[in-house]
Amino acid sequence: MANKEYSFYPGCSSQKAASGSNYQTSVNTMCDVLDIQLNTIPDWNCCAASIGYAEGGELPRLALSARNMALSEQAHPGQDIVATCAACWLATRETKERLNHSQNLMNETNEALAAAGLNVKADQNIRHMVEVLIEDFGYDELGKHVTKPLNGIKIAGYVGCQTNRPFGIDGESFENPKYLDKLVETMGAEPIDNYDKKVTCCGGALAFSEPEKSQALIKDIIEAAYDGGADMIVTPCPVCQMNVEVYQNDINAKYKTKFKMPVVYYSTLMSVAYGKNRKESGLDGQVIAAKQLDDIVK
Amino acid sequence: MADEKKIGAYICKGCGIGERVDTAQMAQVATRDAKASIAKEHEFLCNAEGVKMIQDDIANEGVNRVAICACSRRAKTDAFNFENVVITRGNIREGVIWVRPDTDEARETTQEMADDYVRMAVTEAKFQTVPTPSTDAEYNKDILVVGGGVSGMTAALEAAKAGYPVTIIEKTGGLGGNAGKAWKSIPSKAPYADPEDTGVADMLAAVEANSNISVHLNSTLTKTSGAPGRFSADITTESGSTSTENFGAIIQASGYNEYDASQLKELGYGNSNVVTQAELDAMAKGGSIKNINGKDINSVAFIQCAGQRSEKEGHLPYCSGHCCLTSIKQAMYFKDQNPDIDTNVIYSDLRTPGAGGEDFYRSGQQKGVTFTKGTVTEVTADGTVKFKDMILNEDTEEKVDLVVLATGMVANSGINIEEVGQDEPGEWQTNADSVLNLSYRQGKDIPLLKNGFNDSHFICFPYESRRTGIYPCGPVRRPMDMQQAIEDATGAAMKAIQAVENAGKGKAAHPRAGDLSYPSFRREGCTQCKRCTVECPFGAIDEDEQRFPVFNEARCRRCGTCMGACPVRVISFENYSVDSVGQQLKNVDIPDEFSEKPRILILACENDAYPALDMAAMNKTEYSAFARVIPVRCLGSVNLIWITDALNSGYDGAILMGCQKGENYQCHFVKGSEIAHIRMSKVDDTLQSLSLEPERVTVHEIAITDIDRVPQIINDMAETIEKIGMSPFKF
Amino acid sequence: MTDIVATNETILVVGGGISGMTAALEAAECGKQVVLIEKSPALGGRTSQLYRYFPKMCHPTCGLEINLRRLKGNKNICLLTMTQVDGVTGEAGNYSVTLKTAPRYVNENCTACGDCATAVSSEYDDVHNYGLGKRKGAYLQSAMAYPQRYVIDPQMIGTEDAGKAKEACKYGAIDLDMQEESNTITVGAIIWATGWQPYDANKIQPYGYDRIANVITSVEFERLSDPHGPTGGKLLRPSDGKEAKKVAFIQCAGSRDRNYLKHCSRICCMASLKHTHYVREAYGDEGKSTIYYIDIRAIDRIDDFYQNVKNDSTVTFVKSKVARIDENKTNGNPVLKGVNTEGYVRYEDEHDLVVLAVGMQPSVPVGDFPITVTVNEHGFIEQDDSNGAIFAAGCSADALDVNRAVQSATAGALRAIQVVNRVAGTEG
Amino acid sequence: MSNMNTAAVTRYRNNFLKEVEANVEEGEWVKMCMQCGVCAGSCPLGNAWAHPPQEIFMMIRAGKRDEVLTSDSMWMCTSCYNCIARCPRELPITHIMHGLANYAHRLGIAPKNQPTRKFAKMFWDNLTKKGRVNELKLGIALYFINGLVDGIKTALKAAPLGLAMYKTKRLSPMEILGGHGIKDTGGLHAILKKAREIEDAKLTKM
Repeated sequence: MANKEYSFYPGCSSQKAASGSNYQTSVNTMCDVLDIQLNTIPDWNCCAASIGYAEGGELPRLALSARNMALSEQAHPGQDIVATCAACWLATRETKERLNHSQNLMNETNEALAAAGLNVKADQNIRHMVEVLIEDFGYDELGKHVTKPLNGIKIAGYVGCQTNRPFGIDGESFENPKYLDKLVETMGAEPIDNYDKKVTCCGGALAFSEPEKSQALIKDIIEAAYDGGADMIVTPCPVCQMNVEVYQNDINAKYKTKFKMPVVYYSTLMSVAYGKNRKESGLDGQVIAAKQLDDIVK
Repeated sequence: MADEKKIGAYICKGCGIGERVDTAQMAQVATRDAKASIAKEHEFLCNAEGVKMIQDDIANEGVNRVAICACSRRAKTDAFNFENVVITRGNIREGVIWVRPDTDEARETTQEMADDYVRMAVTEAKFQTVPTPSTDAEYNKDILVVGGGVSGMTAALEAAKAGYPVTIIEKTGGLGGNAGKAWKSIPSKAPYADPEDTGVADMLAAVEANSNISVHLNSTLTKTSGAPGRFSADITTESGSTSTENFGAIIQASGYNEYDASQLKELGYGNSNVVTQAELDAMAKGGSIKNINGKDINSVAFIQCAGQRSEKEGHLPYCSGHCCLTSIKQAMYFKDQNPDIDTNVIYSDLRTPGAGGEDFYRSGQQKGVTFTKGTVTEVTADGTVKFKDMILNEDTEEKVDLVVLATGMVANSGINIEEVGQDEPGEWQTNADSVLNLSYRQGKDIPLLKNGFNDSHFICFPYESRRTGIYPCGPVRRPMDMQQAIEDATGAAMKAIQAVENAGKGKAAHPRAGDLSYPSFRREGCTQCKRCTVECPFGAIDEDEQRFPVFNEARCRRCGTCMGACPVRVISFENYSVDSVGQQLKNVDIPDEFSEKPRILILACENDAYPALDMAAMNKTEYSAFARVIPVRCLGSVNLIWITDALNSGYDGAILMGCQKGENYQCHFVKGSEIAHIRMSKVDDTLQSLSLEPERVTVHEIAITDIDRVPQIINDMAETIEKIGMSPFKF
Repeated sequence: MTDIVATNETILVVGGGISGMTAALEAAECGKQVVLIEKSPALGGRTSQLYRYFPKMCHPTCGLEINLRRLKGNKNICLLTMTQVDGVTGEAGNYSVTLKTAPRYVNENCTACGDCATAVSSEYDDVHNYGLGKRKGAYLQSAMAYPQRYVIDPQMIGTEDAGKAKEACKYGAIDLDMQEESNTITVGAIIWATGWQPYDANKIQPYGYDRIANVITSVEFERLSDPHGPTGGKLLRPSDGKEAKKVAFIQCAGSRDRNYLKHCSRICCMASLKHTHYVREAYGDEGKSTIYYIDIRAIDRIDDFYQNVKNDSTVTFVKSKVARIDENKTNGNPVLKGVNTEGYVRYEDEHDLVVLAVGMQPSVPVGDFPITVTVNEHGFIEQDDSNGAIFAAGCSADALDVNRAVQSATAGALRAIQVVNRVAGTEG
Repeated sequence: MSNMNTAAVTRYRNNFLKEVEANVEEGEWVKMCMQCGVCAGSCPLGNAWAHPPQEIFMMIRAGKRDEVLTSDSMWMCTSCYNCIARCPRELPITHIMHGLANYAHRLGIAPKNQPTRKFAKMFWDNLTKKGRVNELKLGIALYFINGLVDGIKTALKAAPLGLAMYKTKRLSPMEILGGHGIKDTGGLHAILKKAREIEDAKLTKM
């Protein structure tokens, strides 16, 4: 019997050989240590992210998330849905709130779901993994499992947008959330103080369609991390991770910068601090290697 | 009380006084020089024991004048608070030891300072008596309310509720005023979402039902004379019949008139599809806003600040405060009956203050009222509103079925007495444009503040009107909506009741509330020059048939401006007179010319300059040992004789410290500081005649916060004297 | 024990700010018995922390001096400082009120000579200056403080300095064993005038009050301008004491905003307009003020004050709710980011100092008001018959400027008098 | 639906506002804006907006239907939610922007070559096909977003990135054949079809 158990919504990027697969690896590792059991929603589908709006419109978009919730209610009644991807979490939670808010939408959504013999109540909590860590475990508990404290590593806690707005983590401010920094501290590393790009947008989905614009944003995010003396950036969002990590060459080319800033997931940090190896921690997924972490797992 | 003056001087040694100055010598000065009957030192005068010592002397030794030589008159007032005796204070702590260095060189001059303040305190006590209330005081509980609108009815109902009979006079045929013509009003209660009933009907009913309120319709005031506690009012009906009634106090709720929109041709006023807010409310009340001359109304534009907040000729320079909320209310008139009617409010700053205001604004938006930040230039005959959209930054237009102009309030405050002088006694005539028709020498109505409103000048004292016992309230005082008018009228009723009660006891009104003294004059000395009448800021003084001043003490605010004005010095108060100050400065010891010890007389406004000196002392800011400070009620009470006496008796300089004058004057007696400046400009002649340098006398505008500037001014004068030399007039 | 004479013909006034003092004085000058309580050690309240008033630019302490003189000379008022209401029972015409009085540790023997303050070295945040400066553990709240009697900071009790203070006092005025006192009195009517507090600027996260030294509040700006304030009246910014010549004023900081206070606080626009005068007073043409606003609410006849500021070449108006403030790390200057909505102009403005025109939060105990009264969602007490003889005055009733607060207090006094007159059976 | 483009509007009258309220996601909030501009200042791509949100709301009130619907401003939304977090009037601005873009798209009057518009369609088709996103196909499709020649250029430029992702096992060529997907695609498509029907039925003609 696991310590804690949740209905799990992995999301597209976490799939095998997808952009966030290393995230999933480290999450699994982290959950083993904390004895968290994740019950994957059977046959879950994509949430359409925020970019789904243009073609999808309102109801079809809601229906996508509603389907996942319905499936979760069937398979894991009474369990909170936990997502690791900001977009997945946001889309699903937004859907829940919208449905709870308007009986009309609720009816229309169920009318649509009925086409596949499904029905949604939307009465469960939709939570992000970091919420679970902070609220159900707490920093002290998370700290207990640290075997290899990440001493001397300076880390910029990059929260990004969708993990932070419009819902965010309870008790944290939109402009200056502190939880990543606290988590970094808990793992024995050193958060850089007043990292004022910590909630700046990375361009999100526009990274593909408006590369110049989003890369301009990413540049500032990385620059500010360097200014703060950071060795690496940590983030709770696969979109942020991908955007901030993989375009550094393009940015260097365009802005004549020399960026080589590793961007890791909180779950990777934790796995490393929990004494897990390179692979388990998802470090092999780094396009830009996080040297200090590699040294620790060696 | 005993006429035989028995002065007790009590010298405190506490707070370091004992260590810094020779109190034994001060006690000696008190008896030997100043002729106090008793002089006692005490280690700690303000404690129970010290106070008891004084009490006992009053009880057993027949001491009836107490000179406390200790701390400032502003300190320890609870301790030094004795009944039925004159109390004066010699400021040895804040006035001497706290502003002087504790050095051997300084010791002598510091002692001289202390000795002088003892002389002054005892002398002041000698020339004061305990005030006894005027015998003219009358008690009349009846209150007159001028105007039967919401303000007037509220004032009447609230006063009556407190047990005071009220008479309302209303010039029209019915109560209700402007608000009575409105369909609904801005909400006064949470959730502030919808227009609410004006409540005027209920008010009317309540007034009629109240046995304590009598109403005169179609009536005006044709003559008002007397004073608080004994006002006499001629109430004349349209038909011309006049009745004279007596009142204790008056509330002026004469309200406002609608701005004359015919001056707004460019905004299309005159066209059938253009109305003012007031007109729209009247239409709504008549139930006729669905269509105008047969044409259905599907779109309405509200133009804010129409003829307001503008320097243009004929426009009102101010904001009427309620119009933004009123337009929202009126837009709801349409939206609530048919959401498909488009209503657009074109504004420059949307002003919906307070808790209710913002809620009502949101409610308006919720109902589909749209808001456009824009400047309207023209409304054409076909209802096209041409304006600049300030957000989209372009000139544009909207064609609507109806245009509503948010025009302003114009105070109905009667005549401007600055322009319309008063008729000579005997030739007095009713002025049809006047609201009060006061028989006062200073004019028939209350002085105006700005833009025709009767507001008080003071932020902390909105009811500090310039005619005692007469309180303006509602939109005659300042543009305001109904809710504010109700609050204001209730406050005015409070003040009227207070005026009644205090007048009955012969007590002064604010700001010297409770003061029983009042001006009296030596008839035989009076030259009937009328200067007192002219300069009295509160219109308290009339003239009798032989042209002698009549003081109407119930109208008097006890500032002493009349006393300062009197060239023959015949006006005085029991507790404040030409002597009570003049003798103090004369009793200061003036060392001879060669002693290099000049004397500087400082007459300081007791409300601002004197506290500033005290607070400078609390900071231990030093100033010249040659200064001798005398607090005065108001610079307006400063009589030139004090300055000439000072110069004649060898003072080397004199400084007058009053409040800021001019448009934003801070003098609570209105013109005191102003008048003093004018009077002092004449002092130069005196100085020349004595062949003294003009720099020896200066006048300053001091704020209570000038804790650093005040000592500086004193030291500057000391320097000046050092430069130009000592006065030759020392004997 | 303080002996308080009070009957059901007595009026209790809660709060000794300008509204409470006004209500108490107007009633007392009408011959009524009044008990006036104030939770701090001295009267004056919020206005005593202001440098100047709009629109006259006169000084609040001037009016305070008048009110204090009225009070000193009036035997109908019983004043209790450091006192709060602990409980109320009963109904109109007959309330029983429990008052709690915190120990001042200084008795009526105090002459305000200041020896105790000289004797102690321990310092604590100066609440009167919003913590911008320090004050001794034995202190006078301000130079205008009435009662003019020192206070021992409870934080100092039990320390060596407390003993030093006691020794230093020649007049046996310091009593370190003073305890909290509780009194229950009967009154006929209650005027609630507990005023307001500045909205907690830390909550307005985009403006970084908690992160950027040179972002301060409008009430703090008043203290900086006041000769009695922490800088002796000089406009020096917190981070480095540099002269703050280029100052930004941000309107609706915490007002008209569902994230903070939904209501409009009414005074903030006028306050900021007034503050541009402070900047001009300090630096003349070298001073530069910029006001970022949504609507300038200079209501009724004081609109001309706005017009005059508009004509001041050193003042700029930007119609914009500032989106975010960042700090220029090199010079500590706050950088304001946003859009001027009049014609869509994007800006990134650097200033020496930013002043947040913080909203007015009523100091009405929400939820746990000692007895049932109608409080609206904004926290103001609404006039309602069900409130019995409990009447709100000043900013307990609505967001008001000083002038309106005093009108409200005067009206409140009459409403209370109506009740006690009824009790006395004197109504005609 | 394109016949809806003929809707006539009068300046500062509410017919376009009403159209937006009826047909645009969260459109009923537009009227609540008080023109403070905090949204405009909060947008990370702010300077890319010809008309920031608050201005768009004013344009809607002013009845500037074509300017609004053909604008590419809304397409600049990165969904960062800054505007929502800061709006003093609680407007769900992000969603309104999405809603306006979607509405313009459905009416077929959104800017033709708006890259985000194209990408969004691609993304949707990609995810709805099998119920989950196929990053590789999406990527490839993306390269050819502006036609073959551009596509090859972009693809080559992006090659190293692809390679890096491949090396770190965060991208797999296998995806090209089948790849991830859900089992019940049939059910999903049925749901989406139904949802679309309901939504279209709701469209009010002005």
